[in-house]
Amino acid sequence: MAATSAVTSPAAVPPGLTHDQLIELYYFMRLTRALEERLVNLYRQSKVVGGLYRSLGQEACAVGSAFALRREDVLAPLIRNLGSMLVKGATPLEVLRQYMAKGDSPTRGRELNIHFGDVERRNFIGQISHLGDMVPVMAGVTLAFRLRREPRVGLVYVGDGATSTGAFHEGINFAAVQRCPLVVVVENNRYAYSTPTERQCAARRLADKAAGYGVPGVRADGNDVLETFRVTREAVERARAGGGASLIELMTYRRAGHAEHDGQSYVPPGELEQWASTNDPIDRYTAALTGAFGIPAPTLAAVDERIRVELDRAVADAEASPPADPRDALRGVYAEPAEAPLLWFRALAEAGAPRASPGPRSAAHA
Amino acid sequence: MAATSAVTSPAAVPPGLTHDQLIELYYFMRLTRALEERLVNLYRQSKVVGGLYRSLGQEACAVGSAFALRREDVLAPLIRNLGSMLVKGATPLEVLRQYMAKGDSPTRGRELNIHFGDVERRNFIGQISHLGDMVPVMAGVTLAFRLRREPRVGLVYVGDGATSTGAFHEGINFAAVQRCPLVVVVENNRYAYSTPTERQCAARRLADKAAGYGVPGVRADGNDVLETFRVTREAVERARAGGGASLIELMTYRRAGHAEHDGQSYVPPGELEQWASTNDPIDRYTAALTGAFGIPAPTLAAVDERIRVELDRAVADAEASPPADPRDALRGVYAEPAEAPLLWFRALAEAGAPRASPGPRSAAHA
Amino acid sequence: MPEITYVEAVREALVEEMERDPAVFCMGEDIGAYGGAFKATDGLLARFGPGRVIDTPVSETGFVGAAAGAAHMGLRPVCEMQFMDFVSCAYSILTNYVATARYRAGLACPMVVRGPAGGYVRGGPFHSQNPEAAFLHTPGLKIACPATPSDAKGLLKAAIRDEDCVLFFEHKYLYRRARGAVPPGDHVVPLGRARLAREGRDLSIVTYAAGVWMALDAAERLERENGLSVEVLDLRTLLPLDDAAVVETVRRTNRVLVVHEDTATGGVAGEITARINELAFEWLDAPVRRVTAHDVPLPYAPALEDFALPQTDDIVRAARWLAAY
Amino acid sequence: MPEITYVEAVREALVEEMERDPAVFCMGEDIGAYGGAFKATDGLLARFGPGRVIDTPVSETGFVGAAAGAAHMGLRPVCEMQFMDFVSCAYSILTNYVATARYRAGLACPMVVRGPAGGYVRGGPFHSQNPEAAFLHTPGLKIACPATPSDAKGLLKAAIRDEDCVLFFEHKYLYRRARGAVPPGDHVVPLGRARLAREGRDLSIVTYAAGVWMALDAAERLERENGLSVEVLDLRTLLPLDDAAVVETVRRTNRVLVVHEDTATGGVAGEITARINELAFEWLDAPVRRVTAHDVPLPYAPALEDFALPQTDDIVRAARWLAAY
Ligand SMILES: Cc1ncc(C[n+]2csc(CCOP(=O)(O)OP(=O)(O)O)c2C)c(N)n1
Ligand SMILES: Cc1ncc(C[n+]2csc(CCOP(=O)(O)OP(=O)(O)O)c2C)c(N)n1
Ligand SMILES: [Mg+2]
Ligand SMILES: [Mg+2]
Repeated sequence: MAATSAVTSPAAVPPGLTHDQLIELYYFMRLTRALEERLVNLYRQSKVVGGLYRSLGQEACAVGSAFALRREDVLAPLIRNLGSMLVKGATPLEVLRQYMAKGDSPTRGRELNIHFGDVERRNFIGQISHLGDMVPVMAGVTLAFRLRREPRVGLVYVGDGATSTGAFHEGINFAAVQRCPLVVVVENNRYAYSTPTERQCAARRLADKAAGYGVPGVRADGNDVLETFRVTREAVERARAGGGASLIELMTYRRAGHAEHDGQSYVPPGELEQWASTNDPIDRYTAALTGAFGIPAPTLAAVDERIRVELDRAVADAEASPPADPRDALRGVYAEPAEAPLLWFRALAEAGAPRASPGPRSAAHA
Repeated sequence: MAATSAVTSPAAVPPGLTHDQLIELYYFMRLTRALEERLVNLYRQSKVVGGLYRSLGQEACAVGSAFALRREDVLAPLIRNLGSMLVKGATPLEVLRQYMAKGDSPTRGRELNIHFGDVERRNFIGQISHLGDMVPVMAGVTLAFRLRREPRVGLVYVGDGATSTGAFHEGINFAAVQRCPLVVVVENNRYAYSTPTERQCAARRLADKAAGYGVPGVRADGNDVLETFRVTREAVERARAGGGASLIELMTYRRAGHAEHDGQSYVPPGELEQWASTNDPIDRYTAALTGAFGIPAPTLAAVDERIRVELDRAVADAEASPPADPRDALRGVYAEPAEAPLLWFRALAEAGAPRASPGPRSAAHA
Repeated sequence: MPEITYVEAVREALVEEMERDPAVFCMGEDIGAYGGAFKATDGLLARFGPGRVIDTPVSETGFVGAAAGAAHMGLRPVCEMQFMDFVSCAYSILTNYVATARYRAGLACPMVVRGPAGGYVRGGPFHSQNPEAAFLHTPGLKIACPATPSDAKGLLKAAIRDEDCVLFFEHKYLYRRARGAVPPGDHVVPLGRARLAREGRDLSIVTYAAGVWMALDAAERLERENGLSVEVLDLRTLLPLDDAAVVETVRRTNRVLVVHEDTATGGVAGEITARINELAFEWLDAPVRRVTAHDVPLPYAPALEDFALPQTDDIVRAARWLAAY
Repeated sequence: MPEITYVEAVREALVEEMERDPAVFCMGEDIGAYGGAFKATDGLLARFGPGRVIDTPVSETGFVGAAAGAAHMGLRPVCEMQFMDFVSCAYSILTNYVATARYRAGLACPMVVRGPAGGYVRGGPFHSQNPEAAFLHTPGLKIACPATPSDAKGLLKAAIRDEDCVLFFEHKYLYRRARGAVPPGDHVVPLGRARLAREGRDLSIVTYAAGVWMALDAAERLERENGLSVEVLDLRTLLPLDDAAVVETVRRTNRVLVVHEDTATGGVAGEITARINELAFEWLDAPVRRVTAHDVPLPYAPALEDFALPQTDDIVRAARWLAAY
């Protein structure tokens, strides 16, 4: 599959974006990429517990769309949407602690990678692995906004793969018929794990699903951060004005495999290289900023440097973070009782903790 | 909601329908209605065990579409599709025995109403209550046809309500992307139980869902048996020729409530009467037959009489059928073991059967 | 105290909780103008309007998921399954998203999923199910199964006020057949506490929902015909289980029959048996035995359904056996 | 006999059955060119072509339902769940449509749903589940949980040949860690028969899947450190359960520990305890006790996961307690 046409004319700057905001968009995309690069290093040092999922080449989708939200709007990210969480105020330190399973991570080590949220203050919500489920959940979040007449909007991401789930279907249909202020962003990065989009769905465009739910549907260039921002803001403000749900298909490309372990042998030769060289969202935006927008290169270099310093500190802090407290495993299943009972056989032990090498060790000598 | 425009020009007779086939279409629609009327009588006499579900006013949808299938094609009916099962060779006696929970009913009393099938000889398949599930099942039935290169087609019905299920979505998407020879007929009878279609789905037309799956989608007048036949045959033959799945929305109207107990108080005044008086599928077809097609009224009256005789016999036979054998309840959960174990407390009894008045009787004196 | 039916008790609980707390609202198929398949929500639309009584599409995952989202935002949704048989369609989002929300993400998810369960009504395999055991295995959920109008009302009120998700199994056989007094005022029955439905010395029947009525019938017959004194413990909630009440009855009678309408294998009785083994083995004079449905999908024809399901006679027979052990 | 890994055993079973019977085919997410998330289907696409190794959309209900339809038409589908955690997404169609097909409609539905289950791999709450208990309660399904490469191969072949639907839980911790000899030729292990993994006199551990290895480790330590002779019964299939083998071990040792990795409440151990009560109560010298995971969603951080899950040490401790009872 060929890359889409490369450079968008920067003439199409959305009105109302200040100089500082243009720089902020750059900052968040760069921060996303740089943070993931740090994670790759940590992963190679076996300091990441579990898999590492990247959004390399897709940073504009997450950052551009989340940038269209207000502080009070609620975001539901998926695994490729680290950038959107950073826009919403998630910190690199939180992300690093999550990936390293630290006891002071946002989920206290219960959940992995970027499966975390903060609905109290920063208005983003922790995803689960089961694809599609966040769509009905966000239909309900935004139903609450409509019922209470709050001028707030929700935004939920799904991948091309996740559009095949029944949960996606039931959720977007519910939002549509209930006129919930919800924007559903379908991030079409051409693959679901190893499965190309054309084996996921026979539709010409995933945006064509919108008509079946009676909501507006558009397709946009997800590697153009400003176009992404523009189409998302349109949908967000329509939702805020009472215009109900809509669907946006963002065209992009997953350059780094499903997760770090994925060798991507199923990708046709040359495809990755073509996208990297001709359609990198940060390259494209950098060119627009330093070109049409006349931002001097040193301004951007200063941003890069700021990110480097920020991440140095975050990595050091995360590495110094304590591991989880074992006994915490029992806390917080319910509001009441606050702690699950310690089972009898563990209570028999002097100390609660198991021995050094857990798991069914002998399996190796079957 | 207003009735759609009433009479279709009979000029649009599909090619290849013989005089006898025109009469057959009449026969099956009349048989459907007359059989359901018998069931209403039996229901009022408390001889039907459980609920009674009618297709009054929708007979053309089921009969016209099923008539487009060949004998070897497989049909998956829902509760409003009695007519399609009759076309496929289900007998009134079978239907009556089912509704009366007889031991010699097609499911030996395990399942109710028209939840039965015959995949071995007559190629229709027994539905379950959970809406939407038959779509993935039929995707698999037709996948088998494609994999084995058999020139067979499948047809599955869903209601307007069932299009909201995740199972519908996953099933039709699977069929579309796998190019299964499957025709999905959405029977839009304006209600799902008490819920009108516009509160089920915000789409302008349910046929608009087709584009989201990349399959052809049409809307047709489901109260015109010949138009229904024509559009279905087109989709069926496209599927048979390797053209993959498609979706047909048939516009009709559920005149008899969700089930016999449903008082339809939620229906706007006049709506039922308008459909009954101006858009009855049998009236319309009768007018076309005796008008443009020049079939003499006595020919049709003879069909009616034949049905009367047939149903008299079927009702008598069904009433004479034996009840189910209690012990049969344990048979056939698995191929192996062939019978579920009799539980110990029942084995303690002299006779296996429970006493006369089962259930938690005393509840009434709580 | 005035007598009301079980379904009226459900409706009263809904009305009172919606009056009390504007965050409470209802969602489900045909619950508005139609008032629900069993009329449990009859009159609610007229009283509270379409913003608090929402007819949904046929999308159990859709509206259960939406309930979770609304709950995160501070609302208290009550979802109706038209039949509890369809809660299977929301199985994944309930067990994966809802049940884990607090634990994995500190997300509050106060919501109720309620609806008619149970057989003895010729509903066939898809309108008679008792799916409670499928959820017993999911930490993060609570499960209530009331047997009486009083408990239907009191437990539903507790469920709506609970900070976590409660699956609320109403028994459709009992909806109009069970009639009884309900304490006036704000009658709340706490989750997790069993009810001693009948005191006895010789043998205990541990049960819930429709099983309670059969157990009481059986107890009466056993008393009359065999002079046996049978205790009946109505569990009322399955998650959390009232271990203390179970242990107490075992200690008193030393013989236990666990009765439920659901099939035997993998049913709730297994868990109860295990707990009795763990907590009161030394008090057992006989094995814990189960009276349950046979391990088949529930068939529709009366003769078949009656054969497959446990009956009062079965309990009587089993109890005699156990008493003589 | 050559030694192979557990995942190789799975692959061998698939290859041999696909060679043997042209009706057998595979469906699942990323099972084709990619060979599956754990490479269980590696090489199958090249060998059998895209008509028999089908990459599906992310639609567990869609392709499990499609498997049922294809099975009705005489094919023998084998569905892969990328992780068994996602079988919840097919819960309704499996328990309602597939499980009842034969009973309610005489429809044959020979199919297998297989995939990686289990923890000890830092997979977090959605890539570590043991969802077998959720299906134990459904007449019409069969459930297999092999512990060894030999059983993984032999049981999978039996499952594919079975006339009904078999849920096949492979343990991902064991995929590459368990290595062992597999009998040559057409090695089929019948469903429903347990395996005595170790003989003993003092105490029995009844378990399955990863629990078998921990039980064997514990048995060895108990022998060495306490001179206890511990029997280990590997159930291998949970539906049907091998009652005879369970009763036999109870009669031999009179003390039983049931061990599984899944959470306690509502887990499989409850059913096993109930059966032992029913079938061998008089042979018990001590209560049947359970060693299982704690009742929490499985957390991700190593310290938390290790705390929540049962460990070999736990079995040792519990066994000592039970032996001294
Ligand atoms: C219901 C469900 N089934 C299967 C999986 C396993 N899985 C994890 S990611 C993935 C592919 C997702 O593809 P897509 O939605 O396109 O998102 P992307 O990874 O491309 O961002 C799959 C199949 C899952 N998480 N949930
Ligand atoms: C998954 C599921 N949820 C709920 C129901 C209960 N139910 C039975 S019929 C029905 C309405 C169906 O409407 P529609 O699909 O339009 O079919 P119609 O009755 O109009 O033919 C509902 C909600 C069900 N059978 N399955
Ligand atoms: Mg993708
Ligand atoms: Mg309808």
